[in-house]
Amino acid sequence: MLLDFGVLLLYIVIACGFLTAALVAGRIIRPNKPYKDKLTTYECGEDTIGTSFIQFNVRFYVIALIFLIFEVEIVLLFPWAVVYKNVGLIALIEMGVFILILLAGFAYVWSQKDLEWVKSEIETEKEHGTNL
Amino acid sequence: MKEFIEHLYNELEFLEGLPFIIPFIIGSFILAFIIINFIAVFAGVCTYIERKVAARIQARVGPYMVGPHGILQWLADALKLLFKEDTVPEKADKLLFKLAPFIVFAGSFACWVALPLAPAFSPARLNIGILYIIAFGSSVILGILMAGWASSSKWALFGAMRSAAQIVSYEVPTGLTILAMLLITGTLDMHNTIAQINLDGTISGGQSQGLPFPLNYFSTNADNFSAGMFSWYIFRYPPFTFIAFIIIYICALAETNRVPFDIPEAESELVSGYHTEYSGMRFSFFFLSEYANMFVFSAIITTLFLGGWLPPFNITGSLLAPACGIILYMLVKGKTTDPANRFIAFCTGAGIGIFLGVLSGDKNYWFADYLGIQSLRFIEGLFWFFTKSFGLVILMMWLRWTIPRYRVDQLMELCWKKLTPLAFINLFCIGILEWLYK
Amino acid sequence: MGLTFKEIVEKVKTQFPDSIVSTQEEVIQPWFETKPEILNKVCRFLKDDIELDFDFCESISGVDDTKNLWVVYHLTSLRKKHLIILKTKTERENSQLPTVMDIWKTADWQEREIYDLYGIKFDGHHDLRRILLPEDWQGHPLRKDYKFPEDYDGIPLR
Amino acid sequence: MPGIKTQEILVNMGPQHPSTHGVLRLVIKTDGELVTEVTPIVGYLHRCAEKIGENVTYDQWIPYTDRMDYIAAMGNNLGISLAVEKLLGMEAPPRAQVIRVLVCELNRVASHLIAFGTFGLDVGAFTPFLYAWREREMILNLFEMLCGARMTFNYIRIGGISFDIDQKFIDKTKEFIEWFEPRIKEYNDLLTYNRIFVERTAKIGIISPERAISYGLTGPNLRASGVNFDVRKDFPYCGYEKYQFNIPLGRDVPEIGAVTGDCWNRYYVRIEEMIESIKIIKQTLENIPAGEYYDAPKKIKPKAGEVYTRIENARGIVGFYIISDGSEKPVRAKVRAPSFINLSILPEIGKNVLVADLIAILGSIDIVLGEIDR
Repeated sequence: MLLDFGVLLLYIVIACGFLTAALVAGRIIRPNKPYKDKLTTYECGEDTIGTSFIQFNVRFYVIALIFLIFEVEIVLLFPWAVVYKNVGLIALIEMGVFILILLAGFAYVWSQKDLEWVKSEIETEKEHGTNL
Repeated sequence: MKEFIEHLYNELEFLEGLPFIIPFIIGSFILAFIIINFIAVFAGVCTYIERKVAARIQARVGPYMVGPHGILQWLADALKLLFKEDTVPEKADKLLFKLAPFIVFAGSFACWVALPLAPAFSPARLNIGILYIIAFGSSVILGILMAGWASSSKWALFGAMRSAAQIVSYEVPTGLTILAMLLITGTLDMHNTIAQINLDGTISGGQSQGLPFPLNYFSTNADNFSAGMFSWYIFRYPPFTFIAFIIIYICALAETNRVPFDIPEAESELVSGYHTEYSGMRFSFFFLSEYANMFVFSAIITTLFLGGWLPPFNITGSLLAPACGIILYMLVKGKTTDPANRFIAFCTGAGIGIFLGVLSGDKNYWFADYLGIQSLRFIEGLFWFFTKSFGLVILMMWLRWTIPRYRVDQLMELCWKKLTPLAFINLFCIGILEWLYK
Repeated sequence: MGLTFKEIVEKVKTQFPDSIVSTQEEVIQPWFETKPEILNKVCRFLKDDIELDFDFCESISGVDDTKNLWVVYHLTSLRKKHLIILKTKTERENSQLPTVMDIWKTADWQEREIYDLYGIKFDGHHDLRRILLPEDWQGHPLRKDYKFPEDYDGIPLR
Repeated sequence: MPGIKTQEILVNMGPQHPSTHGVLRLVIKTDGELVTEVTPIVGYLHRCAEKIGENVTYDQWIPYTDRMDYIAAMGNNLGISLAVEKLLGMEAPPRAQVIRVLVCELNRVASHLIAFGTFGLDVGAFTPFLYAWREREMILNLFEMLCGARMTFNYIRIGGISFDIDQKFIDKTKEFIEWFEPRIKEYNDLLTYNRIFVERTAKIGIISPERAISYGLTGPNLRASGVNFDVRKDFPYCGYEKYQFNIPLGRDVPEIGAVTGDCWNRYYVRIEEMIESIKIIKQTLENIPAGEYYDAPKKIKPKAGEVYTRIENARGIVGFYIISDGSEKPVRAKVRAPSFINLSILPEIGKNVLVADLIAILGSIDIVLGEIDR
């Protein structure tokens, strides 16, 4: 089994090697004539306004947190799933409780509207009056 | 893979005296080399096929100039990319910018290690196979986020943020669905997942009851029955396994950034998303890994749901299918001129044929067994595995050229408010069923 | 069909007795001229009056007749299906007119265009910038006395 | 997450952007995905066509009008021709009138096809775009047959049209109609009622009728807001009063959740207008009067005076305001460009929407930069 993981390492090394080889081969044959305009970042043909290294919207952080909780949960469940057949009812009940606790958390997050993504403002009021 | 080299090691005399590790490393190295080139070619061919599929759908010809029917177009593209200047924006974080393609590509390439490509053959047989693939598949997010941030372009940043949020979110229903399937398979070893399916549809090792209701009738009655496609996990607990299949396929689309979930690289909004600033070879690695990822996800689905390398029906079935198809085709031929109707007739006939074939109870499951050539099994398995996985890839392409794109909030809503609860319910139901039928 | 030109002018006259400078009826499309000071009020009246109901400002055009600068408003009523042409005049130097942006939103860009090409300043316009030409362009090209520049930002134009 | 402020960034969307439909630049201020402010910057294609108009004769200006709305150029040709004809106090011969209607409606179909296709492209559906292109290609082939040009026609002239049509053209047009009519259903199946498409466009970018009128919107954009105003019906020209056709209006569609004046309605009004245009084309093909097709004075020298004419082009009302001083050249040649005025509503409805919605809204307004910048 350890050997098999060795193979995995080998694969990663080979993938990086393949990329390096392609880039080196490219470096030999491709042109390289950089100048100032070419090295600007793309912003639809206009000069960039400000920097793009900014504090991005916090919403993404919340999603990351929720994900983390769920992913850890799922990883914990993997061994359970494998032995599930041998353990039977006890496993089902145990995990049922475990998942329910997490689902309660999920419901809480949902009710706190942290799962809501930003949306366009929609004008719900419909103006009437013109009968054209 | 290991078994194969062991076999060689024992057979070949001139290797005697060498420690086993040396031929093993050399063998693995050669295989890795073959696979990496295969992926490169595969991704290239995929782009060609994608363009041809798109062209077919859009009533045009597609690439036509390089080689017959433009079949060498992908090679020309690759060469062109090799000759392209590689620009790194001045403001970019150069180290991260250059490192990102490596992580993305290595991540998707490393997933291939654990794929069970054929009976008794996968590059490395890992006992935690599926967990490993999920873990390494996720490393793509890291690369994308790096690429987007390092580019210092606002469009790339948008793309990267969207992509990270999207992939991360869809990991949850994917994980839950895989979990539900694990309850049935009872093993993380992807190789074992398929190998433990018996001819009659039961699972060895476990105490599974075998086939679902109408089919188990035959399996108990006939000794020589072979279940064909009904032994696949997708038919284990309908409809829950069907739902699981649909959930995971949707997630696969989202995780590989395909339409309708291609919002990280939404051309009409973000120009090109996280790889806006990349050019030449570096760009092509993102491209390459996208196609490699598509295949990896299709392969996971194939393994978990569609019986991996197993043939879909036994010998009689495979002969019955075209026979019935042709009979129905001939019947309809005189009555309609519309080729679409004829095609539908043929397909219906084939479908009936397949069903009859499955029920016919022929024990000859493998074509190789039928002929009595055991080594053919390897090639046949390889063929079926790639046919199924590639079918799913083609379906992804078909979807891409048919439907519009979701918006980012709808995408998140679909994931968190629809798929995740559904996946939970599904997990419960499968768990209960598995306990009941054990 | 809605009101005729005469009826419209009559209504405006009764509301604002001294607003109309002149009327032209013996042309293909009759029009009347109003004083710039009172333009905003006249327009407001044209829009708000139930019978006139000019809710749609179809087009605002600048005109240079070499003596004066004119602004021409082509107004239409979508409900009553009648139209009117309203003109107003300002001198070439220091040309200024009140904006009608608060009456018809469409005046926003159309007035900016006129400012850009004729140099007429609209009082009360919220964002009077050049719209079609670059910000640093010299002169207003649709004026009859406009001299075409030799170059722009060092780029020869001839 | 109310209360937590994050950094807002200014982003240039355009001029080199796939979905600004040309060289339009939108400076958007975004907070995450939300666009809080959008400022359109136009003028990249500006060549002061109105100044050119003052320096060339009436006839010579017609090709320049082609370059404004180059997607529906027939309408522009017709507008200037009608204006000068009115100044001259003449009318084109009946045969020319009918052919004018025919080509204008064909051009409207071609233009709406582009609107349909590019809107699909904006929301991520690539295939309808190429379908639209396929059908448009047939119309362009017809035009090429007619006058040799495919986009900038210079076909409708002062006093008539430049080339007569023949039986072959009529047959080909009928062939096209036969091909085209079933395609509408195909578009509806593929895009109009697609769940994702509807979710992307319904209830997005709603323009109320009052606002639409106040901003001077015209054409399908105005009608999608439920305002029944079409120059062809209300102030007919070229004998439009003789043809039977309806004015499609935007409406609430509760089954799919679309409301009057949203992106979906702006899109769907165009689809319906194509059907109506086909109706008109069929009627014109039925009876094309015999006789002259071109009848203009040798020298076009209208009396001093001024005239404002308008026609209903694919994107709305194209108005030509021509002032003549009795010479060969106009003193003032002003164009009321519908795209220019339609676009002016974008800062208003593009506020507080997602980037993806902004693209959808912009696509639904259907602008042509050639006309905006003139």
